[in-house]
Amino acid sequence: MNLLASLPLYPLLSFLVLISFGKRLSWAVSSWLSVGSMGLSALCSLWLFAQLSTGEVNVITSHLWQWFSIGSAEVNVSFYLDALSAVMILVVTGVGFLIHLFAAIYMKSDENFTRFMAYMNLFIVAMLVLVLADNLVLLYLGWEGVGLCSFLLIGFWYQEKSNVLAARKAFIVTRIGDTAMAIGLFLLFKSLSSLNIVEINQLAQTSDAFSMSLASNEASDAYWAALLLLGGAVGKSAQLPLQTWLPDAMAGPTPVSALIHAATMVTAGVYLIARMNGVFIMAPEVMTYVAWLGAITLLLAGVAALAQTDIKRVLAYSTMSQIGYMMLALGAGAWSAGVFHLTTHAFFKALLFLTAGAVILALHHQQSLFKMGGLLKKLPFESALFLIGLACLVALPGTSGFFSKEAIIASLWSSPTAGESLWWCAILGALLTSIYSCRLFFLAFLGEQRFPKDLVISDHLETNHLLRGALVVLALLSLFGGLFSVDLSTVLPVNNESELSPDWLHAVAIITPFIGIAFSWFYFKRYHSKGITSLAESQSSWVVFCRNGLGFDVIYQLLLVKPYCFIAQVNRRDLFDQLIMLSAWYVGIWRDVLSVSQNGRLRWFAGTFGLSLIGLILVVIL
Amino acid sequence: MSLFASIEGLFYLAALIAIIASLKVVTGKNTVHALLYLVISLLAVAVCFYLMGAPFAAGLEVIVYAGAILVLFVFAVMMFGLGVDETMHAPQSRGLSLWFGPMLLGALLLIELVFVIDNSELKLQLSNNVVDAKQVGILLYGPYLLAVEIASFLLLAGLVAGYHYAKPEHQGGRL
Amino acid sequence: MTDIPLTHVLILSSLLFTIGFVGVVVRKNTLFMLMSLEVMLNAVGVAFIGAGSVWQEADGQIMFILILTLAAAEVAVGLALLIRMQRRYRTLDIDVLSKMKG
Amino acid sequence: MMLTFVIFGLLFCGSLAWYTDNKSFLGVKFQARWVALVAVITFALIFVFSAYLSPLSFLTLQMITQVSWINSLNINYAIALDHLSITLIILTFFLAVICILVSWGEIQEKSGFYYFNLLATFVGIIGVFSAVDMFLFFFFWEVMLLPMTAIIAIWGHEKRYFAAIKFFIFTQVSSLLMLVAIIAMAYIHQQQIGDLSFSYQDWLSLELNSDIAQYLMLGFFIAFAVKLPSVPLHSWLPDAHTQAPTAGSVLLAGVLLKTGAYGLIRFVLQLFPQASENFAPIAVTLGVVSILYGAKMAFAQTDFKRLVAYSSISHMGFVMLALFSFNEIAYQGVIVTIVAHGLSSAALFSLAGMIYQRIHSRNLSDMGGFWQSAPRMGGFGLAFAAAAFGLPGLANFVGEFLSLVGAYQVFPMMVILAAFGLIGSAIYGMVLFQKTFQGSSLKAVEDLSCRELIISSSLLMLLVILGLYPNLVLQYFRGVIL
Amino acid sequence: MSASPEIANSVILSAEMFIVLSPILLLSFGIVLSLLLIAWRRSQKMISLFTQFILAITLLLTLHLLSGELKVGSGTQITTLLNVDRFSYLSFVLICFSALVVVSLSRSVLKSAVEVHDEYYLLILLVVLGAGILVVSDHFASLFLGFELLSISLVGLVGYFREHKHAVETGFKYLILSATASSFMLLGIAFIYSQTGNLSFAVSSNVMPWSEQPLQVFNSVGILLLFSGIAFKLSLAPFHFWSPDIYQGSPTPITLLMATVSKVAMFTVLIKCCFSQNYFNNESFIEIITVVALLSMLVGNVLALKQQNIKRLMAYSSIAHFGYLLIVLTVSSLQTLEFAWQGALFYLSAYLLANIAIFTVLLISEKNRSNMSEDIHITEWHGLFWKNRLAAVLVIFSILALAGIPLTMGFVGKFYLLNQAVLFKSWWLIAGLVIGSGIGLAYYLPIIFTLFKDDKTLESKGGDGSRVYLIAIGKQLFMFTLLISSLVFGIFPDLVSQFIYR
Repeated sequence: MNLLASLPLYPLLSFLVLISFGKRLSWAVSSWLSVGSMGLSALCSLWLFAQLSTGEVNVITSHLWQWFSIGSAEVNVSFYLDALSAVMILVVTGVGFLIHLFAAIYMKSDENFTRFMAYMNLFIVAMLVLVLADNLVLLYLGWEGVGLCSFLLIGFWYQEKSNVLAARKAFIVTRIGDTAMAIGLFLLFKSLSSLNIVEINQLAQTSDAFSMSLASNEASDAYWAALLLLGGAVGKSAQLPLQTWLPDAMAGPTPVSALIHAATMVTAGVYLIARMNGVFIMAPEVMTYVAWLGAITLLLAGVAALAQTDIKRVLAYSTMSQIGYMMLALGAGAWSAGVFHLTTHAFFKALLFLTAGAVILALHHQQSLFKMGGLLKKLPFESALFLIGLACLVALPGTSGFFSKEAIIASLWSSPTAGESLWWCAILGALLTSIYSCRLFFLAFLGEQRFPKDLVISDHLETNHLLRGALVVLALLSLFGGLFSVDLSTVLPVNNESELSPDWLHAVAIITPFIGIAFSWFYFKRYHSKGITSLAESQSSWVVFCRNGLGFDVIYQLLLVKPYCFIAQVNRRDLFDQLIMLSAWYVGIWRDVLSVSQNGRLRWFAGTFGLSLIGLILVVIL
Repeated sequence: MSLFASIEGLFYLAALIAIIASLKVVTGKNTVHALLYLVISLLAVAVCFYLMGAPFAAGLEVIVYAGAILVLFVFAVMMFGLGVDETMHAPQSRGLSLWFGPMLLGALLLIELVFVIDNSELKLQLSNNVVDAKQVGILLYGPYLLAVEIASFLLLAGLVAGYHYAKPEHQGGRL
Repeated sequence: MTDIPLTHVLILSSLLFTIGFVGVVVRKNTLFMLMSLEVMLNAVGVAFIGAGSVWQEADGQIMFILILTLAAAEVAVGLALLIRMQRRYRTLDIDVLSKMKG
Repeated sequence: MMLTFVIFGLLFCGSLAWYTDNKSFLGVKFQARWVALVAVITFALIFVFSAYLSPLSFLTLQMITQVSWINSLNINYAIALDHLSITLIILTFFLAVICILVSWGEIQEKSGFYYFNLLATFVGIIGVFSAVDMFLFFFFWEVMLLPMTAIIAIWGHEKRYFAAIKFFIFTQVSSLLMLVAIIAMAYIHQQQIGDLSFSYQDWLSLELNSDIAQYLMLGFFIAFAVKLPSVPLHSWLPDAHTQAPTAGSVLLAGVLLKTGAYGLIRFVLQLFPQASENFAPIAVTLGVVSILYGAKMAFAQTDFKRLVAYSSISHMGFVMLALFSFNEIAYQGVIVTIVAHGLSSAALFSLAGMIYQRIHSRNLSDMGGFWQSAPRMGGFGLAFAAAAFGLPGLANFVGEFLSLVGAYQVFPMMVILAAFGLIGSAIYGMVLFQKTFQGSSLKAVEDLSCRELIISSSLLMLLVILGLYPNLVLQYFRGVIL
Repeated sequence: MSASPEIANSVILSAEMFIVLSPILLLSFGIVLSLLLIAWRRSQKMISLFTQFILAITLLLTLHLLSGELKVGSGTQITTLLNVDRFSYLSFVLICFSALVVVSLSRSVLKSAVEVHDEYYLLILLVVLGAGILVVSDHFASLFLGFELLSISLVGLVGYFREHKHAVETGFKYLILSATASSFMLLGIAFIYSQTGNLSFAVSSNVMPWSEQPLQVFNSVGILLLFSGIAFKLSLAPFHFWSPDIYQGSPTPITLLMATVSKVAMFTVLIKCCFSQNYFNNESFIEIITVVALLSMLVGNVLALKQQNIKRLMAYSSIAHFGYLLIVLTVSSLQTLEFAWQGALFYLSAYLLANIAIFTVLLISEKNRSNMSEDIHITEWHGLFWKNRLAAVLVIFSILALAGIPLTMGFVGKFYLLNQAVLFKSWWLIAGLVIGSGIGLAYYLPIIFTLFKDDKTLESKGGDGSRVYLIAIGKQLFMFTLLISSLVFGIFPDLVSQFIYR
């Protein structure tokens, strides 16, 4: 049992203990268990990462047991660690640990605290399995596992109907993507007769039966496989058209939003595509789709974020758009840039969410931006942290976000699968990002406070140093995480860095955020002069439209959900059953008819005797 | 020779009589009249038998049927005191509607039977030499001996059953 | 040499038979039903005698005799039942006897 | 020999349970449930060990006992075993224990007769799984039906008579068709070989001309498709499941449906390979339709047990789909699906039973928020629902995955359609779980008792073990080519 | 055949004919004796005992003959009228057995009425005699005589309790209808005779009557008329209308008698007639058989649905069952005759046992009722299972046998029939059988369920429900034997079929 295999073990153990003892554990015990186990696995992953980065080994594997075998191909429960997954486990365990730490205090008062921590641990287990899986089936296991955990955690406060519905929505929407992915697996197995990730990536390059389409007009297996995998990725990481679940998912507790819906799970899609780069490279048109998908999501989410009133929803939409960036990068073939942005994004988005959580807690579960304001004086520490986070988000030079986003944008212009138009999209996205970030900050922290004066602000950060520590670490990571970027060239194909891209591009890219900031600065200045009243939620139809996620929900409601429910309701009493019962009814009718003939009249009987004889004689004659 | 003198003529005549008489039996209102018509039809059938060369059967027809069985009927009629006024009391099925269905039924049955008999081209003629009582007797007390015995049991059964139904209430004492 | 074809005999018998049958079906009076039964049996007798004389066999006549016995037995039982019915229902209407149905 | 002993021993113990219920001999007060439990466990152990220790290799059918029964028609009492039947019999025994445990408190009146019927049903099922003389097979096939119907009709819920009659008529009519096919096969054997024979092994050597084979195959297929059940012949199942007592539903879903699958594997596919090849497209379509239709209907239900019933229709659709794609992978998938569905549906039905005992209703609208008062039950409920919608790591996933992968090699489009069933199953699974355990808690129910805990945890344990290490079963089915 | 001298100077009955015929002779002798007995002293007990004695002796004698010389194959011809072979005596055994049961069961019924019942026993004996003559008859004359003997004495029996409210109605219906039927049958015989010139079943080799087309039609109509008479007795649809009324109206033992004795006898003679006249070569006859069989299966089963009166229900179900049985008439070749016989006899015995069992329980529950006069309904058996295990189990078994479920003889019987049908490729009949038994379950099962219903409702209604059944030990023993035998024969049908062959 080597170190790698033991990585998911600690959270698993703590999960089992927590779930089986439940409420009987005291807060201290359970929090120590969960957080401790997280810490342990974080240390393990650090150690493993160190082993890799020294460079004498670039792959660590551990084979546990054979799960089952599909024909000749074995499907094993075995883990595979290379640079890419190493980065991921670092993010997962590291950020996970911090968020656990935060959650242990944040959720302290909740009556189902142990259950919460158990779910968090379970999630980490599933996420690690997802990341470390050496074959797609095991990856699928992790994939579904994280889905289940996110379902459980979104619906953690299951007493409210809305949370329950949000949880259901999240699960089912992602499930749609998962199904596509499952079909992709079938296709991959059929054409490559293997499900091992490494083998697939090699075979995809070599076997031309896979990449070449049989007939010229129809698409190749690679095309379909990549497309289906993309479907899975889209579902998980909330890209168009399956993005609608993410904003609702904010119904869960804030640490959950931080861990699952910002840092780790939603980026699983990105990870998947990066993992299966072998397949995607074989299908350049799909790469283009990926890029465009990312771009569109990026813009739409940005627009939607502009109109949100709930602080967490703003962050949710910004997550979407950031993941859009990553997709854009992957589509453009800038694999390492995408992954890099993934890591940095994990840091600062976690920071943002946690700080937001702290703020919300401080205001006694007040999430509406328009009920905040002027928190700069009340909660200076949170404001500072939030500012750092936002700075990374808008990629101010020097922050980690800057490096990663620059890398992406730079790679777009001359990429064969992307191009100028996408580059402009990215720039526009950056602009949007800076605008909504500023809007968020101004509304929440500047201006007069718009919540009752007598509200006592319970500041946990002041009191609790652990909490503070966690946030500070995150802040530092997000500030300087950009400096050390990991060399992923061993696992990910490097695209020849384009020197032919004109250098004014960089200038533009760097300028853009400042333009946004400046614009919004003046914009909100106007508000200040006008005063509070006009700061109420604007009800103009456009804003409302954007606030409701650009109407995707409505469309799906109309096109999918309503019809399905309708059909279900219409055929409630099972058509086939009805038919069979109809025949029974028919027999019953006959019974009545015949029993009328049994009228007990002698003469009638004699008559029928003759009658039937006539009939039978006819049978004979004819 | 005129038609009537010939055997066939007589046969058809007798047949006609028999048919008409039985029609009257079926449609008759008055029981006694109906019985008399029945006698007539039986006699006519007896004539047919004779002409078909079965004198013994003809005799039996007259004696047993017209004689014995019909007398039973008459007794019954007497017993019920169904006199001439029976026309009023006895349940009749009046009206075309009640007759129509059965008539149609009968007509259909008849048509089918006649059709079958006609189309089957039985090229068989009755032969005129007589099968007399002697042959009948030999056969009856030869191979058909057991039949006679069984017939006696049949009569016994009829007797017992008839007795059981007709005997007055609570005959034969208690257990 | 007579030339009465068997066909005619059979037709005669079936005519008589049908008449009797119609009688059974149509008459409400039980007594008439019994009479119609007699007519039917008689008709069958005609058929047998005819067939017998075609084949020059006594079997036909013997069958007729047996039918005669049957008729006798039947009438005996029938009339006895008639008496019972008269005692019980004070009528000969057969349609009274339709209590059992369903 | 031992199998015969097990069969008749079980029957004997059944009547013993009936006779000795609530009587006390020499101070010991007998209770039918104890007698039944002990009997089942003992015979299960006997069977398992004798199968385990026997020198025979069960890769192919191994004749266990063969005694001449009806000489005039050359019918024998012939039972044989191979891995398939052994697996299914072991499953039967396990679920038998579960059944007895779930009806422990539920069945109060006429318990003696009840346990007699229960054991008689097991006898019939075991017979079905092991008989190789077709007359004997049919015999058991019908005998299995009688006590099952009795269980539904006597201890069932409000509309039990209707359900029982429906169940019986469906099975009876279809199995009569099968009987006709069986007889026809026997006479074909007489024409070809010269003597009348009802023995399965003899039939394997027959060569049939195609269209006759087609009809005969249909005769068998319908009977098994009704039992499986496959749309459109499924409609007995929801009623029977809903109206039956808990143990009845567990038995129906857990084992009785498997007899249909078993029949398809053993008889339809083996006796008429060519005919079923030709028939495959239709059968596969039926399978896919059942998957989707079952999922859809399950979503529409408001009755807990009815929902689960439709879900099992959907699951059996996977079996049909996989079987008729003639593919080793799919076949392994079928095996796992059979076992897994046996466990998971049994689990869900016993859960339904537990809830019914607490709130005396099967209606989902009367439930909700049970998690608050009964977290353990909620946990198990979640796990079982997850098993139903095929969460990886639980046995059902392995089955469905293998079936679909295997079938995809042959019928890609069909499988893609069938994959939508995964979404459907997620939907009804969510509805089932959330309507029962989440939302505002209407009434407080007490948490699982110790017995119920044993039932649920043993089922869950098996599901997880099979989900993570399916080779436990699969190792016996390597290289089986259909 | 003409009255030739060689008959005159040859002995009509030889010794071994006497031996072979002895059971029937004994029976008729017994009838005469019982007449004498009545003349000497009228006593209920004595006459009933004597009747049982006679029947038992006859039964034993028949069994002895069966175990002895009677082999499968063409039996011994006795004059031209009778022909005794193994199968006919096998069905005679069934007849005697059921008659014995009927006589021993009717005690309880007769007790209630106040008169001495000599006629009753006499008539029963006559019925059995008629049945015996039917099963051994080889000639249309004897067929007709047996038929009439059977019907006339049954007419006497069906309305036996004259005070009973349905007596006259039942008697009249049966009399008129059976007379009509027999006259139709006679017309048919006359047609056949007029055209073949031969009255005995054994078909005369010289004339194959249905050789040329037009004659075939004529002949087939004759056969049809003949068949209609027999079909009436067997209450096959569409000649079935009388049966429920008569079943309902007549005293229960007599209903049993009609359900068993007369039907078994009629069916046996039907088979004999058809087989020895090779009607199965006559496709229009096969057509008729198929039509009638299908009609009976469907009509009988459909009419029995929702039927509450047990007797009527049995009548309807018997319609269906004889519809099933007609399958054996569709034999394809002379070789398969014996198999057909076997199937028919097995099915008949299964049917017989089931009926006897059900009617026994029916009689018991009738006896335990307050008022005899009412017709007995299924609701009377409410929760019987929890009151009287034995009776209930017996009923369940018989009903399952009727429904043709394994473990019972009925299943094996149905199995034989299906064998035949498959062998002769009569797919229509198979379809009818399948559908029919499907419908049949819809009224058989509710009866069984009624037995299991716990009679809370009845108890609340008071009285009836909580009634305990008191059954004489003898009856219990009898019922137990029935149960065991039906079970054993159901599981080991060879015991029966080996006895049928030898």
